[in-house]
Amino acid sequence: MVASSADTQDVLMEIRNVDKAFGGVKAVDNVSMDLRAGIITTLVGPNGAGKTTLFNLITGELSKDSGSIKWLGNPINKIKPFQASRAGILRTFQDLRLFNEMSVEDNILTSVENNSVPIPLTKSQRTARREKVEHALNRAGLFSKRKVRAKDLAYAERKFLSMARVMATDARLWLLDEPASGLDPNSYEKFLEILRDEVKQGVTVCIIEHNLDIVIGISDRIAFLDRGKLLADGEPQSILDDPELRAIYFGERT
Amino acid sequence: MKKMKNLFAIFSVISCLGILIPGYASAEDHTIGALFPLSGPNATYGDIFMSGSDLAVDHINADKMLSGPMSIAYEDSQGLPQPAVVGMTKLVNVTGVPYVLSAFTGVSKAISTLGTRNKVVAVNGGGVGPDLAALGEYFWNVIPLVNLEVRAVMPYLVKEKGIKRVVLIYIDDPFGNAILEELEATLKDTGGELVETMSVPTTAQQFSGIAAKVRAAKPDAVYIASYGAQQIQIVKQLRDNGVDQQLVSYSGYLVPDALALPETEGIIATGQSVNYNSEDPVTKRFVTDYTAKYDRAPTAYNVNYYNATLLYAILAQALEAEGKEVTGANLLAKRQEMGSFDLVGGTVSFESNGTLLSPIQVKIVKNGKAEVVDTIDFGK
Amino acid sequence: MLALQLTITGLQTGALYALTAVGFSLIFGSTRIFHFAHGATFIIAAYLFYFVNVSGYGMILGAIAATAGAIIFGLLLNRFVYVPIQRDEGSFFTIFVASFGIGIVVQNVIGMVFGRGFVTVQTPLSFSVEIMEGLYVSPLAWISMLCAAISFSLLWYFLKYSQMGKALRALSDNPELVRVFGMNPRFISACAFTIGSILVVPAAIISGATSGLNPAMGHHVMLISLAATIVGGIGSVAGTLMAGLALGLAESLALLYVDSQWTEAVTFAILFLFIIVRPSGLLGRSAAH
Amino acid sequence: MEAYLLNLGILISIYSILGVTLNFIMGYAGIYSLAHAVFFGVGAYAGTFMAMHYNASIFVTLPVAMAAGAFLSLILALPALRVRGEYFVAASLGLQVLAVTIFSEWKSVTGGIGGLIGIPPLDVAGFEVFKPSQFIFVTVGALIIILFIINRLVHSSFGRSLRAIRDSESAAAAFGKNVPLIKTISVVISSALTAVAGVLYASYLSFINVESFKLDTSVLIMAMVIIGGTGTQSGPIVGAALLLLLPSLISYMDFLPQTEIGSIQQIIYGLGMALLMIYRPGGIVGRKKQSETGKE
Repeated sequence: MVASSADTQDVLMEIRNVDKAFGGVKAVDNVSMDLRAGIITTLVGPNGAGKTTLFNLITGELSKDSGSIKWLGNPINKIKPFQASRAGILRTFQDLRLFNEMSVEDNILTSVENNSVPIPLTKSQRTARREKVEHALNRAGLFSKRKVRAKDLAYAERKFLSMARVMATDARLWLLDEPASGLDPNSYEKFLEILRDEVKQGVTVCIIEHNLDIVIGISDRIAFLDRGKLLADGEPQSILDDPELRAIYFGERT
Repeated sequence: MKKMKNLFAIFSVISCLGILIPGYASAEDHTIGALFPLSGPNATYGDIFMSGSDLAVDHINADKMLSGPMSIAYEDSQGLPQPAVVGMTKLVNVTGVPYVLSAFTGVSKAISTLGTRNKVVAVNGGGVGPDLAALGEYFWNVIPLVNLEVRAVMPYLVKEKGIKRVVLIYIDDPFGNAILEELEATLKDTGGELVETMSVPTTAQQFSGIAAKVRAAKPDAVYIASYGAQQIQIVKQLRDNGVDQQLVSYSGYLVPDALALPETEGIIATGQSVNYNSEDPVTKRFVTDYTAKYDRAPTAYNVNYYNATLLYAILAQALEAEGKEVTGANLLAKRQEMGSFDLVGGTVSFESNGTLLSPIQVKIVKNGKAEVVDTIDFGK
Repeated sequence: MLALQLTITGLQTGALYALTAVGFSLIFGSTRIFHFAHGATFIIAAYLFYFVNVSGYGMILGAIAATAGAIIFGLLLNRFVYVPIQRDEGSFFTIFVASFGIGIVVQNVIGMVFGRGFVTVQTPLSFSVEIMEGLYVSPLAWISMLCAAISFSLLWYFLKYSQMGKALRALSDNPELVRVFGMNPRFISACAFTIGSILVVPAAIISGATSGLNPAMGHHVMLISLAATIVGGIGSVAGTLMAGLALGLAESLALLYVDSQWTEAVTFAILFLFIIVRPSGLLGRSAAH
Repeated sequence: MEAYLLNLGILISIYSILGVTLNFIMGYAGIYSLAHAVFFGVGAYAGTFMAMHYNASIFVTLPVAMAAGAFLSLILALPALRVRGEYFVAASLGLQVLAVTIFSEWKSVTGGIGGLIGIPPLDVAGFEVFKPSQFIFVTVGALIIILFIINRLVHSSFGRSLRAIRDSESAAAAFGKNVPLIKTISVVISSALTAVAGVLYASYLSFINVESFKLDTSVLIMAMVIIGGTGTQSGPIVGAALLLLLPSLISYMDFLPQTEIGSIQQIIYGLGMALLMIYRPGGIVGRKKQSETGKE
């Protein structure tokens, strides 16, 4: 990956002093970081570090205890998930949350549409929509399975469908929650390829990932979380070489 | 492919329809309908009503009064208006009867529109709501309505028993509300006072709270207007919960289930007076055969539905003799033309509003039997 | 005085509500099975007791038969209806519908066997005694409260100290634990059904003597149990107990202000408000998604 | 014979409307309502009120009934937005019980348990329709129009949004679905169309009372949808037809005692519900059990 100097990139999202506690436990503890345009930022850290919670706070799935988040310069502290989506922030789920009873095609179609009121579309709108869906189907290699119910897909196909739902949209920021976990080597090569292509076309990605090979392969920047705290945020190499962080990551706590 | 399957499913359902057509009575058969509570908490009344109407059918067929055998198509009303309307629709549109036996105030009111619209006579021998007198000329009553019962018992209570303060527990339906109105009016006239009224929903069966409110009202007597299993529960739970005042009820209370209850002892209830000792052949035959067939003495309800059924046969016989068709309209015309009828209890005639008048008895329950203490004859 | 009388009546009713509701709550909390046929368990127990008693075998045998019947029904239902549905990861609604269907079947079978009218267990214990001026309490009221107290003490002891009790409690707190607990989940759910069904029995027997029985009352019992479970907080036995008592009291005390046809509405207005305002109930964990 | 079929046909089409409208929220939006009879009742009472006091024209009664149903359905939408699953079932049960109490007690409008008698016939553009042979055209026509509306909705983006919400509410929200708004709209549409069935029913029987709108009716409608097939187009209609034919089928069997027919019918459909859930949760028309089509 060509690592252009990340520090000079535009900041898409500004996260400042965000806190979230469940009961007495701080899941996210005073986290401040930036998500920069056009790069892949990877969130790493042991289980329970607060990575998914951070996603939930960004999209409004959970409400922050304190702190602020700005998107394209505007505060989005009270945003609701559907508004986040319409503002261009999309996410996937670790447990996928596909629309299981619906066909692959409808899964993607639904993700593209975001009107609530039943109003018919114009012809040009419909054409544009179809093109997006077909593009996503082809990229995810699901075109031949487009009529199959999501629940009847194989595991890897389900992962790709989860990606395809995001790909078909115009979102600027993708928050991907372990999108590659459990994929066989072939599939994740394909996955990396898709991801790189999309970033080239201007998408910004924030990804939660455990597999260090993938992390090294795709990251432009790494943020390291542990027990809710952001321990480090910087160039991949500097993070991965830090012996203290390695120790935490591999469970050798001191 | 899936569309085909769906079509097939719908088609198979529709084709089922063809198989399910019930059998039809042939032209000479005489079928009348009946809407009785055959299931539900009031099913006990259905048995009582049927025993009267069935005996009448036995007698009519044995006497060959009509050109063909007579039968009754029973539909289950559950004592509730809605199933009754469904049953009535079936009797009118499908079975095509000219004459329907009805029971219960709510049921009778509900079906009366269908009766009038389709010119089918409905005859009530069980419901006693005063509104039943005003349901149009196709609706007849062979039972005195409860306003008479309330008018009979209240003066008795006030004068003979020195009762002033009355509490009413009534079922929240047309019958109960009718009693409420009647009691308010009658008590004002007789110098008593309705100190508290408590309505209960038709499905209620827990009355200890009601009993507490009754005690708090400190009445001289409690009037209970409900039916079936519920009124038995009310009486039992009132007694269980320290209400020892005089209990009063109406004709609907004196059914075997209630009389069997120890708590019923001492209750005062009214009822239609039937002269079982009348020497006329109709009454004698009824009393003898009823006692033989069912091994118990007949009650007013048995008489009423026997009479209602017999009335049809008398009218239809007269119409057949004239070569007229037995339709609801002709039955009505014939009744108005004939005027009086020999039924159980003697010769009776209808009021202009289609209601029979009958004397009312005030009874008190002693040792599980209702003893007559007073008879009031409004007719004379 | 009327208020005091209604309070006592309410406590008696509430004690019985609490017993049935806690049974349901325990089953629902620990197995996540929406056991709507819990009302059917109630009428089976009640009618068995009534039948054995009327047949002249006495109350003790009646109680044994009722208990056995309730347990067997609960276990059979679990084994032959819920387990097969759960095996296919049926949604809560699939289980609910099946359970509802069974409830309808039981109600009508009982109706065909014993008649659809009311039946009452005759006992002198239902006759009230004036314990002070204008305050009447029947021995059954004391028996209801005593039964409830004893049952809940035993239940509390069981949940607190026995291995199985701890497992059930842990499951109520966190249904996900079923996978990690290391006990056979089938066995745990069978236990939950046994205990839940037993809890119904005293309420069923006492109701037979106080308000009489009819086959349709299972519905009402179930609705009250459901209301108490939710108002109390799903997964909280103590919350359900309190809610059951509170609903009984509310139903009785409502008579001070409204006619009796409104009392059921009072119960369900409380339920409706709780679901909208505080879905987690009095003592439950968070329920809103 | 003809009258019998017409009567059955009218009732089946009215109950099919109820099934189709319930299926819309239950099968597509995952809103498992046990209060469907409430909106059936609201439509019946509102339509009857207009017909008896103002104007019996269906161009008056239907819009008023639909508006009343739509407006009151917001009360059902309220818990639907807050909670799901068991909680919503309980909330809808609560609403059903409350509504029955109000239907019984608001006697000036509903007539209580005594009901409203003498409801005027349908007035379709000055033409009075009450004979079954004419009425069936109205009910079947209404069913077809409602099927058409629902079908269009289900196959539009709105229908996809509904199904998405049913399958995963959080994912639907994450993809821009305004979940509360969509749920509210679906409940409002369903209830408004349900009210149409109420108007037709009241006018056909010329009598209504609270008994037609109790929990039993909600359960019956639910059973029709489930037995026919939740989330399928023809399922609710097949279910309605089957359950309404059941009594006729049973009364054809002479050996069964007449007084037990009601019970036997209920036992059959209760058992049907339980067995279907075990062996074929998708209903008669629906898909087979998932395990047979292959799981992950």
